[in-house]
Amino acid sequence: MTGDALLEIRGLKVGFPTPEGLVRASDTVDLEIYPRETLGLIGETGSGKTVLGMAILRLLQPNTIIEGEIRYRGRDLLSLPEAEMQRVRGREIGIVLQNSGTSLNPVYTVGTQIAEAVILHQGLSGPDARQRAVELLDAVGIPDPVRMAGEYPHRFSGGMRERALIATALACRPNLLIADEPTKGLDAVTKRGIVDLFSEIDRDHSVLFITHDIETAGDLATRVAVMYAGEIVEIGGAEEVLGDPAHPYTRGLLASLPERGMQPIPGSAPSLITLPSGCRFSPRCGCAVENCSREHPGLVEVGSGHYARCMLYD
Amino acid sequence: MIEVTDLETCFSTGFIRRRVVRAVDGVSFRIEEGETLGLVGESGCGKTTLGRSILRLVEPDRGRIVVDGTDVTALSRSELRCFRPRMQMIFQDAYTSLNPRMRVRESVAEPLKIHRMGSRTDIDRRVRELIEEVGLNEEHLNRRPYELSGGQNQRVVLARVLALKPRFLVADEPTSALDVSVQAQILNLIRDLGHDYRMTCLYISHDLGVTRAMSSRVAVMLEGRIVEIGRTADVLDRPSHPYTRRLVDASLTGPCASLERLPLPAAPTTVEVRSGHWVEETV
Amino acid sequence: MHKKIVLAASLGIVFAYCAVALLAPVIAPYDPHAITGAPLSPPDRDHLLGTNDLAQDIFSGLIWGTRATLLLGFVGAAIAVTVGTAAGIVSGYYGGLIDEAVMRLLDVAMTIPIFPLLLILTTFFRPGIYLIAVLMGLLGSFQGVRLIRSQVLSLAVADFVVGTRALGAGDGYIMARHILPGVLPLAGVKFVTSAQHFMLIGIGLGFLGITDPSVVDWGQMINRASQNGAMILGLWWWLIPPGLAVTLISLALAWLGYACEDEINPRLRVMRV
Amino acid sequence: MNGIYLLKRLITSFAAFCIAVTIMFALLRLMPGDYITMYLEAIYRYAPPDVVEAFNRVYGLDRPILEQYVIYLLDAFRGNWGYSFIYKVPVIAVIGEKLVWTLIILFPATILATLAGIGIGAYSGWRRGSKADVGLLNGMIFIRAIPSYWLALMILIIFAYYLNLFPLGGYVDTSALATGIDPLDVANHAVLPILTLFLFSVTGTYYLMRNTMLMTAGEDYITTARAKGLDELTILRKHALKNAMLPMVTLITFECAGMITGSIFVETIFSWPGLGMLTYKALAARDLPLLQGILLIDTLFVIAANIAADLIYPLVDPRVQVGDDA
Repeated sequence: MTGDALLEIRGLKVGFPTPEGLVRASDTVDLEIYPRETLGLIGETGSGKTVLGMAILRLLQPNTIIEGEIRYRGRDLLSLPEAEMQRVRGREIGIVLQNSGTSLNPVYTVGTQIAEAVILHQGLSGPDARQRAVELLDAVGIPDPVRMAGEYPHRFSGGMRERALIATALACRPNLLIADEPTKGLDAVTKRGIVDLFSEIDRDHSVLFITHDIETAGDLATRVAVMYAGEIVEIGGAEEVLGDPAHPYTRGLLASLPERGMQPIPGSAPSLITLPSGCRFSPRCGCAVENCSREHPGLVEVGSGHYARCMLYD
Repeated sequence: MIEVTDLETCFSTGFIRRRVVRAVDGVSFRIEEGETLGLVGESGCGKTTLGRSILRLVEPDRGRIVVDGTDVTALSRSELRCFRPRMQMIFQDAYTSLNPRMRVRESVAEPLKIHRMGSRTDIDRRVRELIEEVGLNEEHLNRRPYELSGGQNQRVVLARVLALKPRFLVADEPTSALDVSVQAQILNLIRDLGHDYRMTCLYISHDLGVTRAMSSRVAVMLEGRIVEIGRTADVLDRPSHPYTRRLVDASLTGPCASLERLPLPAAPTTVEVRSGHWVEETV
Repeated sequence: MHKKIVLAASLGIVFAYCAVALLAPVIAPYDPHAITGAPLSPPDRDHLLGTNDLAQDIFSGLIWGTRATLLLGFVGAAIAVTVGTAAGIVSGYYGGLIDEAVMRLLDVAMTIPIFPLLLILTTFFRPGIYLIAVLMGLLGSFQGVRLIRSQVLSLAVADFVVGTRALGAGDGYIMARHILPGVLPLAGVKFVTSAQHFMLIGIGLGFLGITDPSVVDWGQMINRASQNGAMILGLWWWLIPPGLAVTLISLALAWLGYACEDEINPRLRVMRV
Repeated sequence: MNGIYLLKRLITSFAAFCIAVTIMFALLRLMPGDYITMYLEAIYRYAPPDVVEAFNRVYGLDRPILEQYVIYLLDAFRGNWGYSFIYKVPVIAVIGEKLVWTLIILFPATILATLAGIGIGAYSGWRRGSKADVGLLNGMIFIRAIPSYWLALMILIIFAYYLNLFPLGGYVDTSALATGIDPLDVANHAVLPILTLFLFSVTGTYYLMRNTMLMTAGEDYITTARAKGLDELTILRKHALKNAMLPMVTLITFECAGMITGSIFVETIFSWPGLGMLTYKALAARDLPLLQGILLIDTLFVIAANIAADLIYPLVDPRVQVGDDA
């Protein structure tokens, strides 16, 4: 299947230099996103999932160290000149950032902010772009879109802001939409609305849906990747990974849900500066054997298109 | 154990043109000894204000609160300070619940020092006991909040609160900022310690899964009012109020019927649909 | 690395000034008011920086002037910061009517231009140096109240403060143990920047002729030199040294203030990669 | 627009003005010796007792103090600010004349300093950590630390004395006695005072602009703008600058008040015949009515600046409606 991937990430390493040492936020990540699929990227705080999404569009701080390849339709995004990268952002790949509360500029109306991207990439005139903004707001389920397009972000509720951001990201009909925790911090009813929106919006593009919420990923994703301490530890079809998880971490994650018995994983996630040797999950793993803390496991195929990074399957 | 009658808390904004927001609007309920009542509702429905009003961290405007036989609303400021050890609260964000400049040791010892509970060596011994009770060890005593993870900080908060052996605990979404794998640790810890310390608990959450796991009874809050209250299984499996139904639907997977804003009656009446399961009538 | 050198240098300068102020009687070769030789003589071995039109030794004046400068700066800043911090904490912590009253008072106070008012008050009272310092401190405390109050406002509603109140702690305890330590770094920065500011103002007053006749101050020296043709006559030793002395201490305090601000607000930090 | 807020602002301003007047009234009353005696001595060099008494009667100085206070206050509002000891004309007339001269240097200096401070500060903050930023920052801290009177002296020495590019002071050449005032000549004299005031003011604007820019550059909406594919210059111009302008409005009003302080030193050193020079002269002669007038006019200046800021603020930030308490 390699040839037809829309986005192909190979050996991606992302590091932030800090006074305490190099934070390895993402370590040798391989990932493909295929046309018209929704890939759910599950991970907990500090697992490197947000960094991965930001790295694709090169939105990280300038002093970040990035290695590897990110191929979008055959072109390596990491080696594109900045001017060409600007044509990819928003037009080819759209992103919904975390923290919807602060991701809209408070001094411009929401309509203006959506129209901005349309004017830039599709060359529409001002009034046409505003018309398009209203249509987009309508499409993402904002009531009274004509009036709301003329309102400033502080008049929008949390859920409405999230919708407006999704509209901004979709404005130029990108081929890939990266959504970074669009349901974070929302209460159940609002969250439900956003999840429903994602399952309704037109299906011509691929979605990379980054979340810490296993149930949401299960609702939306066709395939699921699980990240732990900067690595992908399990990847495969959503039903396989969440229905019959292979990696002990994925299993632990599912078992710790209140609905599934609330069995916690002992310990806490390792620091990304001083990672444990061998398997990064081994210090918390119930199935760990002696070898786990010595050898670093690779991804092993455990089913059709279903891989896990665990010694159990060697 | 806890009896809240007709509680009302308003906020006013603006100095000259006052606008009054009634965050808690005539709430009454009881919590029996050793029981945990779950409180669910959307953000902004007034559940945090309700929790804080019961402890008089926000002054209620009207109503009566009886905790463990004492009318909290009638206490003077100094009486209230002496009574405070009996009722405690933990917050959503453990990191901001601890003074960033204080070491864990100081934070945990602080309640004991405020209430002069024992000599210096007694306090020191008690701090070490507490820190182990919440699953940390002496090494952590010299750390500061930013050197600990979210889960570890929430454990410190628990130790600090338990130092006073409270009879009543308000837990305001203590795990909503945590990852699921850590959330399960903290929830189990709260449940176990609540049992060990024989605490009565008001557990505030917007996550129905967590509420189901933590509480025996549940109250549903909407726009400052409790619209449904009863045993957890009754309320969440057979919701009677349309708003509760909407909450339950939203937390299920699969399609859900989205409801428009509910018209609320001006003078609500409450009916008992099953034994101990009360619902506010809708128009 | 560069930052540490600058920090060390500024601290060094401040300490050196303090030392000179303390040891003035030992270091200064002459009484700064005494007639010590020929007027307007250029620097030589007897008069390191020459003499002025009254034949006073300029080097000695410079040494003694350190005292007035530091006193004006540090006493003024101590008063301004103490008043500002206390009022800011009370106003921000209690909120409500107290806060409203303090804020309205500040609105009014900050509408009256401080420097002209200071000029009038000091002219009127024929001031001693302590009175000038106190007046500057009081009039300069308004901004501090605002600054500290806004920080206290966010601290007062922080979970750890509410939590401590829930433990049964009194207001006094919370303000002393949780609020004050939280605003101290900010108050420290304010102290350094205020000290700098007040030194400049104090010497400025001397320059305008408002001065305590019993002390030597650099402002008076600059004024005397510039009004009596030091520039036209090219008498650099008369005009330049006092100005350089103010500029140096001012610069040291400015750097110190900047370094402290940088420390407490990392978002302002300049990355040196 | 919220009328109540503006009303509040007006009340505050009114109170400030009254307090300024009250302070002066109290000082004049506390002053050792008799006001009229001193006044007459200042003007006529002697004060016959019967004339003093007559004056006291005419000016109501024999009436109860409260009544005097009310009269004094009313006079202050009517613009009757008394007579200057040294000029022997109404204070308001002296101030009116000198104000024009101060504005000639203050106005261009403020505009230039604001524009330059915003521009350089924005650039510096946006390119945080670059060589240009570090250089600019250090330079600005340096200039800011130099006392304004010293800066003025140095500029005078370098540009006027050694380089001989500009006149040493004053506002017109001596030839003006014969040929009348030539605007070009005045402009030539104004260059150095304007330059000094500019340097005095630009650092504050720069410093605040850089700080707000640093804050703004880290905001999520800037990343959103980048994610839309906007180029850096557009992001800086459209998204960052407008947001960073918000605190500027407040600063500029403060700056206006500060500039008057600065002008006292600058005008004294450059012998520029404006309000600052007037202040210096009034101080030297202990001309209290004149000093009072200067305090009042400065207060009015600040009041005007505050009201202007209140009106501008909502135009810059849609979240602020006039009436939100900051």
